Amino acid sequence: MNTTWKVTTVAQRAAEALPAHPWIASGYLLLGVAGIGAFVAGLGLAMIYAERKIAAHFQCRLGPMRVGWHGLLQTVADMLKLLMKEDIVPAQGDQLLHLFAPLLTFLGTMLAIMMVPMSPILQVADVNIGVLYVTAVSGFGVLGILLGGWSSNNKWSLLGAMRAGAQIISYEISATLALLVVVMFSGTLQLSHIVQSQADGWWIWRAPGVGLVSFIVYLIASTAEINRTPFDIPEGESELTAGFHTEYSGIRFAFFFLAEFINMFIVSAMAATLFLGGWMPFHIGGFGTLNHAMDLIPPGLWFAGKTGFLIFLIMWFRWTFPRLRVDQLMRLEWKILLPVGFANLLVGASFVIFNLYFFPWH
Amino acid sequence: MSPDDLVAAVIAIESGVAKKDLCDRLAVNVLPETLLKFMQRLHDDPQLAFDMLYTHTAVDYPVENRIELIYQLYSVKQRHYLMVATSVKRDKPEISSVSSIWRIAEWHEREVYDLFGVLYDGHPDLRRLFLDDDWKGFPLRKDYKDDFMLERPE
Amino acid sequence: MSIRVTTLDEKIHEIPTNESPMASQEYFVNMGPQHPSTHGVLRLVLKMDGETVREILPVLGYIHRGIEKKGEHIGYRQFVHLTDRLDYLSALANNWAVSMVVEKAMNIELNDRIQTIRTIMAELQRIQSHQLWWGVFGMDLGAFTPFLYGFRDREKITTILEETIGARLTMNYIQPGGLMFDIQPDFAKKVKEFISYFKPKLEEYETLVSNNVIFEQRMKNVGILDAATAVSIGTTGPVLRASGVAHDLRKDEPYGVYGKVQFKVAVGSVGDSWDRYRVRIEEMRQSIQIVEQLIDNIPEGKTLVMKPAIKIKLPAGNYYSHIETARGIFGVFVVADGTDRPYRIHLRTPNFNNLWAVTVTAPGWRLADLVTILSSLDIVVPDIDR
Amino acid sequence: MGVITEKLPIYIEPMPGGSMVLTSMDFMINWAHANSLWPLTFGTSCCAIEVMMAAGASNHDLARFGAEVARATPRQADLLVVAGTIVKRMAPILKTLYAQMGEPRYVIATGSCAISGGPFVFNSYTTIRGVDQLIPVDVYVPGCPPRPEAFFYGLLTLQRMIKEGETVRKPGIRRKPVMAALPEGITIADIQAELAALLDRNATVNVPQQCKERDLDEP
Repeated sequence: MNTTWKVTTVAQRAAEALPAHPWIASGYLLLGVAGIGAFVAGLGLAMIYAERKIAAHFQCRLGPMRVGWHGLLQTVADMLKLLMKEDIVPAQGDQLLHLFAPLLTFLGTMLAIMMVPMSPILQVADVNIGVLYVTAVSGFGVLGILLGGWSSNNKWSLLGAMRAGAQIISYEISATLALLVVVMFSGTLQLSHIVQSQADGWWIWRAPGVGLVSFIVYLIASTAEINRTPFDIPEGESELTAGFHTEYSGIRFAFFFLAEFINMFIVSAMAATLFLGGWMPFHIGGFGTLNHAMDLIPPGLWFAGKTGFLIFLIMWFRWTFPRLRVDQLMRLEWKILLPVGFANLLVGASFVIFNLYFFPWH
Repeated sequence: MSPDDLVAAVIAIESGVAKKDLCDRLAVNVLPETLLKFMQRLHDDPQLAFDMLYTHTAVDYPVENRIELIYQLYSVKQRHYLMVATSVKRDKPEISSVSSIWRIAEWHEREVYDLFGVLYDGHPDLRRLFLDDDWKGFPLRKDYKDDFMLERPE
Repeated sequence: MSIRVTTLDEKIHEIPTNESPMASQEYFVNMGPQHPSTHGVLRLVLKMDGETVREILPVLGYIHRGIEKKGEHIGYRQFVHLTDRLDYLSALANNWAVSMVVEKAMNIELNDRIQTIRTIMAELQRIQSHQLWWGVFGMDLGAFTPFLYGFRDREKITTILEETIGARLTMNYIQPGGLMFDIQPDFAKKVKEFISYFKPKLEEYETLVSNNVIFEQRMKNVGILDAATAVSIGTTGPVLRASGVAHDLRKDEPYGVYGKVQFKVAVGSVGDSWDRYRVRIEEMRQSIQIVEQLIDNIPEGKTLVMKPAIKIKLPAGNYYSHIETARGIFGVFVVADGTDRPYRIHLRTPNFNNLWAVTVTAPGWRLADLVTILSSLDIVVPDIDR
Repeated sequence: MGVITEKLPIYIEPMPGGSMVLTSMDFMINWAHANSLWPLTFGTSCCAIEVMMAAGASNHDLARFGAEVARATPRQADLLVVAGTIVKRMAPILKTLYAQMGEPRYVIATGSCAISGGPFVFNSYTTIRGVDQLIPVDVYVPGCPPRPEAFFYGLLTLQRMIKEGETVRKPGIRRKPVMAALPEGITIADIQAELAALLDRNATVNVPQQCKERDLDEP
């Protein structure tokens, strides 16, 4: 049988240590909070740098070169400058909402990143309604965008915010449908259990056809959910000057900017966890030798590789596709993705009932 | 249609239409009052079929106290070109607008009003095209004086 | 004579609003002088109902430098250098138009070498201009990469032209009576190298944009300009030809050596943004063919047939000549009074007429389509304001 | 961060080693400002093609200096590149754009139209002769249009000025444009006098000699 992985999250360690010595428990909690903060900051800087360099090499140019070796410190300079920038709140705008809108978007991101199972030990918390929790919490993002767009007292940002509202809410449906398929196969909502359920093989190929279709539907829907091209109509650069964050400058624009990149990480992490087996190495059923060979690569690396590839894929979208129009975007969701999602769910359900998938494990 | 019988046909349309000399292409002079009817005929007559107005501009002659209006027409069907010129008095420059015949005339006429001050009767939306609405004077007139403009020291 | 002069504010309030209680409230938006997709300082006052554009009111004058007023105070040779600043993407064609007017007026006979070099230069500039349009068109529709691919190839032509002419953008190369300099000895070799480099790249353009489903959806029958309106609006160049009217000065009034060269005029059928896109891509191919036919046998001869006198005096009279630039017909109308300065010089610029096609085609479409239509008309704003 | 950069220096200065803290803070802030100048997409005429587009494209990559993120809204831009002619009707709009930009904002005037009105100085009833009549300009990049490399030199000069110029103690006070870096003993008046003399001598052209060179017929 394959090696079984023992999952211990930071929250569990804190809970175990609580009765005996509360200081260690609060130390663990502090570690969890600080860890997320550092991880988000470091990841944001790395991803913005990666985006600029990948974009440059896609477009036959060099990208940032002068700031540090090959522009490594470029994003540090950008973030520091954004901190220093004067923070402008429009006079006629709704000051209070304008101040807190980016925090709402960032709140949604921070809450969601706690659940991501990066490796058996590297997971901050693990609740038994994992998938439901992540999709629910990612709803805060659209709230922040709507408030930000409306409170900036600027027609362009209002247009951008309305577009964002319509787009994100409608694409959440087909994203959730795609996730439901995997939840049916793995039987649980808990993220770490979903990963362990893929010990015999990743759901993308283990559920023949159904897994792949729901992976593609999820990828499209999640690209729309995080406002990335070809669905970046809320901040359509060439139409709405800068979409919903037209009136934001300085640190609060940095929140929107960072939230977009961390959302990209969360979305590709979820796709990797549910469809590509998260930190689970590549196994094929009882094929012992291959499984053990694959186990040599530590699980954390597996997760990083899968998520990295998906992030690269989403960035690749940005530099090849143009922007869809609002009505084309809605038509794609309601008339194409939704029916495909429901049909996929039905087919998936029948596979589960009649155990028609590889290495049925119930 | 060869140039000679084109000019003959054009002159035959209206009384008071004369061939304009000193031009490198076909040109005719027209009286301002008969301009609209003349242009309508040029546009509708299948033989002439001047369906495109290349451009409409004006030339200011302060000495002769007149502003000459130039219409350069072209027929996409017949592939021939004609320039129509007419003159209006400098102090009361009013003429009927041809924007009912060619849509583009509406904006060319707005430009000529903006820079020369020629008023167009029947123009749907006569206002300044390039300069601010409260701009004093018409810049392309020869006697336009402006404290902002630097003259090149001769 | 009922003549009423209105102002911008009166005109904005005159625009009819939808009064029925069921309709959503319409509002005005300034797609202002500083906007990423107005290619310069064009201000469009839009009356919007939610996302759809009901009415467009272009407001101009934000780059009106009064070039025609300045033309009355400088000589003919000096005016050539001013036309570079009009439509800076077809500077050579503009120079050629002014030189052609002066040469016709003083009936100067040019030898074949000058005509051939002028034609090659004008066609290279047409390819260069279409490359920039293709890049910016992709950027306006949301894909940033075409802009950089277009500019990467455009730089190749810019370096070839720069070696001969010395300037990258404002050429001032074609002067009345010939050319400023003779072409470099390895000019023909370099142009041939560029052509062999650019042909596969044109296929790359096709795969990146033309065969991309989203581009097709964004362009197919968006902003339809039928033939009759196109002619009555006076549009020329690719915009008119996309509507099905095959009016191309290089065929109707051949100048330079266009008479002796075989090339097809690309004509569209429906007149939507997709046709305008296809016509320009086809024109790039035709321009390559023209340059290929001419580049090998450039006749020998002098490149300047009259003395480089500054004081060119035109005999009194009205002169008009025009030329086919990348955006349409650029005409120069000169009223000369015998001195060395024109009494009046008027420029018939293609972009001025092409702009108004937006007010006819865009109402009723969405904001994203307005950007597509505006970009498919390929407008250069300083050319409108002069 | 506004509180820190404005209120704090007065308290830190008297502390032992306080000025060392301030100077290192200066270094960090200026380094960040200099290396991430986000330009505003604002081009009016021909300079826009050369300075904004060609410089940002693949051959002359503006991204190498960290200035590649061209923001369309003045709120997020901190470098206003005036590329092209500014006419009377555009002047109030340029001032509003400058006012809308966040505080550490810099202006590069590229092209002779923005510096002094360029070819439209005489006989033009609308062209503003020089943008510094409207907004304070940091670096002038001459040329019509300036080559992308010339614009890079202007950008690098601005970066050097930021790194050497601004201090937290006196916010908003910046080095004057490059003129201030003249070697001792030479003043602008000398340069202008020498220029006038040179122009005077080379202002005539000998037409017969030109014709002989190009073997044309005598005038």
